[in-house]
Amino acid sequence: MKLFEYEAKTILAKYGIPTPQGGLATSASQAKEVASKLKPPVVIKAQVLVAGRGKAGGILFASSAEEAETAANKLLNVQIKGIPVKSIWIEEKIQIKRELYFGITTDRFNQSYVAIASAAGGMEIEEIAAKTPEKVIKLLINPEYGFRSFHARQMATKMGYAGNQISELGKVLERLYCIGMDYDAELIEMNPLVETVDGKFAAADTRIILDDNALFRHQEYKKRLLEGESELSPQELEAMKNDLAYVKLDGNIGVIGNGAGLVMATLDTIQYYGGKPANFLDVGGGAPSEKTALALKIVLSDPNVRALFINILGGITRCDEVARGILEAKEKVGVTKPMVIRLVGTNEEEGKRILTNAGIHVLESMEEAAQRAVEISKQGDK
Amino acid sequence: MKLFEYEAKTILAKYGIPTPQGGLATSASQAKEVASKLKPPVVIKAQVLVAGRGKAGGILFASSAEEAETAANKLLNVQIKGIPVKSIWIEEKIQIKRELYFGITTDRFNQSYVAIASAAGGMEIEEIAAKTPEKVIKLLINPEYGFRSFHARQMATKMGYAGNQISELGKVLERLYCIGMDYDAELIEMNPLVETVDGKFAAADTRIILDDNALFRHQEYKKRLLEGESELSPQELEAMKNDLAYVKLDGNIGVIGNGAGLVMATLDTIQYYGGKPANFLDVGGGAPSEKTALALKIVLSDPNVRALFINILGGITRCDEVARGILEAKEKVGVTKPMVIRLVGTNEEEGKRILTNAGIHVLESMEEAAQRAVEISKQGDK
Amino acid sequence: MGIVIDKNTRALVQGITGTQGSFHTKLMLEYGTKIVAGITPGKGGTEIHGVPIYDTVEEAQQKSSADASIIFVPAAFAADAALEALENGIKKVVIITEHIPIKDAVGLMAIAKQAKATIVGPNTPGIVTPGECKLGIMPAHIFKSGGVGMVSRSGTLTYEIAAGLTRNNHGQSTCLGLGGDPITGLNFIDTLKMFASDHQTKAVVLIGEIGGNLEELAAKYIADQKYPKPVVAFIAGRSAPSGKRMGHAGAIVTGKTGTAESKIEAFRKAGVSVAEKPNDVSDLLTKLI
Amino acid sequence: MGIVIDKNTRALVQGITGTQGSFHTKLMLEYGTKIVAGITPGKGGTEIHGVPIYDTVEEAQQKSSADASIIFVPAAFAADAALEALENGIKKVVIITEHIPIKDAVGLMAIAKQAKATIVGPNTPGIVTPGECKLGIMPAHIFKSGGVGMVSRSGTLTYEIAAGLTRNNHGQSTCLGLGGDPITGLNFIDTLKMFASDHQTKAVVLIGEIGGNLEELAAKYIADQKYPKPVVAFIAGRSAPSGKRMGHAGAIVTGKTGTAESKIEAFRKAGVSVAEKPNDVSDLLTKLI
Repeated sequence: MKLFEYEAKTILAKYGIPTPQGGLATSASQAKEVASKLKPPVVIKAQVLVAGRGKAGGILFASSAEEAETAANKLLNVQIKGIPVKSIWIEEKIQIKRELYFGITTDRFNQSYVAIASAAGGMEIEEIAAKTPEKVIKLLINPEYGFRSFHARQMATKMGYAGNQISELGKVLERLYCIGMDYDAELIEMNPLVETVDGKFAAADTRIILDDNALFRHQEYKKRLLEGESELSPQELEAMKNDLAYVKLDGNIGVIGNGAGLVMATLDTIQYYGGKPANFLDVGGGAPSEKTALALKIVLSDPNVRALFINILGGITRCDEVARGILEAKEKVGVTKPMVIRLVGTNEEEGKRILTNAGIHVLESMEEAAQRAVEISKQGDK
Repeated sequence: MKLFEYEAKTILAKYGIPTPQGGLATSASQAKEVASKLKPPVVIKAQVLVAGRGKAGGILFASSAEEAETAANKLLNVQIKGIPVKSIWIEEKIQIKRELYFGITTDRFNQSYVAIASAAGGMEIEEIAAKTPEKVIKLLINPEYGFRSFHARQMATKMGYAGNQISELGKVLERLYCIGMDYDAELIEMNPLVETVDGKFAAADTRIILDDNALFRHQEYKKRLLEGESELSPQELEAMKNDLAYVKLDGNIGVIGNGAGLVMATLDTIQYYGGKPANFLDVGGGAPSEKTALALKIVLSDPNVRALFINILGGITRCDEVARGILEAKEKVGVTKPMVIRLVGTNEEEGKRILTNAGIHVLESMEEAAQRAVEISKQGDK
Repeated sequence: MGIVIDKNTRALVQGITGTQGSFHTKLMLEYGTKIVAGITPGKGGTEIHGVPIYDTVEEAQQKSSADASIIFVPAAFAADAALEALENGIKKVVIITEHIPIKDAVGLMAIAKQAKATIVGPNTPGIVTPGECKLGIMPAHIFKSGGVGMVSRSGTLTYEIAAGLTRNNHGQSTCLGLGGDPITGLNFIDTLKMFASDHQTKAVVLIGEIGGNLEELAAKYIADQKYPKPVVAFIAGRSAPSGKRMGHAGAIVTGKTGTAESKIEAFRKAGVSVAEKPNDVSDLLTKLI
Repeated sequence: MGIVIDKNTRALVQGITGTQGSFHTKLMLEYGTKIVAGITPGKGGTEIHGVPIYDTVEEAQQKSSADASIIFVPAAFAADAALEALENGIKKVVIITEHIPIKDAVGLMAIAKQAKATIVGPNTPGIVTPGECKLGIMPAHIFKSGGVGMVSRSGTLTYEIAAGLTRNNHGQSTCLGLGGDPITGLNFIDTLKMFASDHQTKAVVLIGEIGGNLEELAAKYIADQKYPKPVVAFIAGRSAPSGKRMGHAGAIVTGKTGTAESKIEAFRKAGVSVAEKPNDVSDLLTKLI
């Protein structure tokens, strides 16, 4: 779950990490009010959960409260990468001496968290790593005792700081780690983390992605995710609420399968045969019929879908349950799009019988089924 | 630092450990008010930081708000083991089926925390251990991952519980551990932890001793210790505020020394020669002259003191600094009691010179000095 | 033979009375797996499918002395259950549970490393040494004993490929699911090492997917070590967009890292045959052995 | 010779620019201790008493390759400093700092155990192998090289007794302060073991005090193992009341446990000579050797 910049900055401030003075606004007049309390010039930032917001015009500057109002008005009436801007964050523009990077994420191979810092910040860390790999400082975090103040000082030293700045910067890094752990962040970064002209450090921008699997420990954010704005489309949100993994894509073959790997491979196979998947949808293991029906409803709510490809390999999932779900959906949702169904595994015979009785043809080979789905999806093109 | 029962119970309740409904009162009328909101019968408990409060008459019972008022009035006008009762805690009397024990303390040999439980509670754990050692269940806590829910369930099982009670009791034990860690408790126990007649668990009484060395992480309690009521005498409090270790004893030879072991050995030597130490006072390492002066002031504030024995073995502590402190105290505090001074170690010559010049005799042998102090202390007896 | 588990493996089931735990205990018993005890706090003293249930692993171990455990308990408690197994001397732990928080998994793996224990999963279909022992939720009938070691980050995709292998008479030595989470107990390299020294294993099928760089590291390992057995790889997620989690917590392309292309290229460079489609794995294998 | 440290020991001083750190660095250098570097974050690049200062242990280790460290940093940061030393490969850490929270000490000791490192302290005067190396704050002139191993929970009391030994020509092999806290790195048994296998050590003086049961355990160890060298013990705190902390965090009688009587009795039962007064230690020693 991605946090909005204003949410992230509020957390940082709570932990004593300096951030620019600022406030949230949902209207231009409110933006003016917020700006009037700040020392100009100010920065006006669209609160949208997309990467590359700056380049997409989501960040404006103003040298007075009035200008801030105008800028806010502008932002509140545009879409950033297709996302309407519902709120903006107005903050004082800080006098930057140097842009740095610091973040904490997971290291799969070492099964641990890793702290990454760079004396060259302001761009994506991958970009920094590609351009100036020698400037990227990595430190594996021992889970037994975490990222300690001496680790933070080590990194500050390697970022080129000396004297009091070592401890000053160290404190900021250590606190970010604490936030990461306390909030179960799978990624937390300050980018840019800036050294100001007076030699202090502040998080000019920050990104926090919470571990979805740990949201049960962070109910306030879970609530916001389920009830408020988020980076999820309505379909993705409904899928999530029902424990379905759904990702919207830009093709026209709706895909439903069980198991993430199998569904990914299904998309790949569709693409291999020249088709374009409209989505990824994993019904998960052991899905009951209602879940299959709901999955169909979600996939069909995408107007681009021309054909449906259901690919089930029953392990825990029982083919007969899936078959019943399909019929249920056909009845309730009214499936008008052509369906290609591939159904093998546990209770395969019963599943096939149910569908065949209902006049639905079932295939056994995933490749054959994929080819068939691609064919159907292209029929309209001719 | 010992917490009052009401402080401890407030913490337990915050962590979801069931405790009897109750409230604090500092007057009899307030006690009546509190009791009127509770379901009778109620228990009225003197909030004093001494062990064995119950046996000393510090716990009374009442079956109505009026009776509670009377009982409160009684308690607020007595001393429990010499301590005046300033506040009382009134709580509902719970219907007890069984008294249990659970506590967490440190295990020095294993350098870890240890959880101790017993199906026989209600008396001191040492007493339980002495009477029914087979009923004491110990579990060393691995500092790397702490006391987990499965440990708690293990202990609940060994305490004789089965079915849902395992998890119910387990949760209570686990939460107590969390409190212990979060609050840096050197001892935390529920005694008795009770199984109620309806098969639930509640902390009927609880004791928390915070680690004095960790109080910098718990400023609210540090503040209460320094400013409010505590188990410390005024002298002990003043000593603590000034980083002096002082313990009041019941003899008549005031003792000041540097280093806990040396001061203890000094007391022992005094006792060996038939004398009675009035106190333990360790000025610590490297004490400047003001600190020595303050130490003298504290020791002399005890009216029982007939003689002073200052035993300094200078390592970090410089003998000349101690000598100056003694003169300073003599001037400011006005030392009227006879002093026996033993001064050896770093800058010994200079220290001796300072004192000798001021007409104070300095000895070199600790035993000789102790004997001399004992002699002086007995002069009044003849 | 095979790796991690064999016919002598004695296993506990933690969370044996839940829907999944109970269902799969039955299937594992039917497969011939020695399930010696089950754990469900509060249900101690009863039994299920003839397996005695205990409240704690400690009690179970006093009676059963198992050497492996399979965990079905809910995500919030699964890492705790695994620790309970480790603390009671169990050195092989299979965690079926999905959705375990990263922080819990990181903590668990550090302790497992110290205990020199093998963790399979979390979010894994488990592990099966066909004809000997199954500690997992995979359908039994698609496997048969043979010389192909399989290691995968996916469940059903593995079944898809395993079924294809079995159809084409490529039996399996052991099929092991690493798990679909970003933090798992074993990685590809660990498993490749085990297959390298397993006499039954003649070739390895490695099924990867987008996210992380464990496949790239495995490719490098294969090249650097001149891996002694033929390897066929399949990577799922060529069509996955960046920044989106494809079902598995671990299946996500971040910026330009973790793409299928990167992994496929790494394997090709290491001389590993990479299948275009799941069905092609069997054919590639036939060519190699 | 002696235990833990000797003339080859190369030490860091963490917190070298503080009042104590600086003062005792000078004294240790005068004693002949090889202080190869000092650490104070923010003071890197400067030097004190001719010792180069670094911001981090990591940097210091790149230049100095020390094998020991002595810590003078304030209590709130001392456990952290010790971890920094351990993580950078230092296996002998002396923690002078007093008032370290128990929780911090418990966490530190667990990690030290894994790292197979020796922690002396916290709240210790340190350790001295007379004539070879001093890592501590004890006055140098009271020690002389010889055959008596000393181990103690106290500082000045140890000086008192050591001075007495030296006066009576009982030189010391090594004098080690365990520390006055409830949780310390070494205990009496650990140290007795080391003295047992140190050729220089001919007899051991053990100085205990009230609190805990480490003395009782040591007595049991001496009896059970038929400890090969004569031991003289002194226990401080016979006159201490129950429930009061006597200066040291660890010096407290809890209920009936941790009393001087219990410890003295345990030693007597184990055949260890127990001195009545500090001055008697030397005489008892003379009788035994």
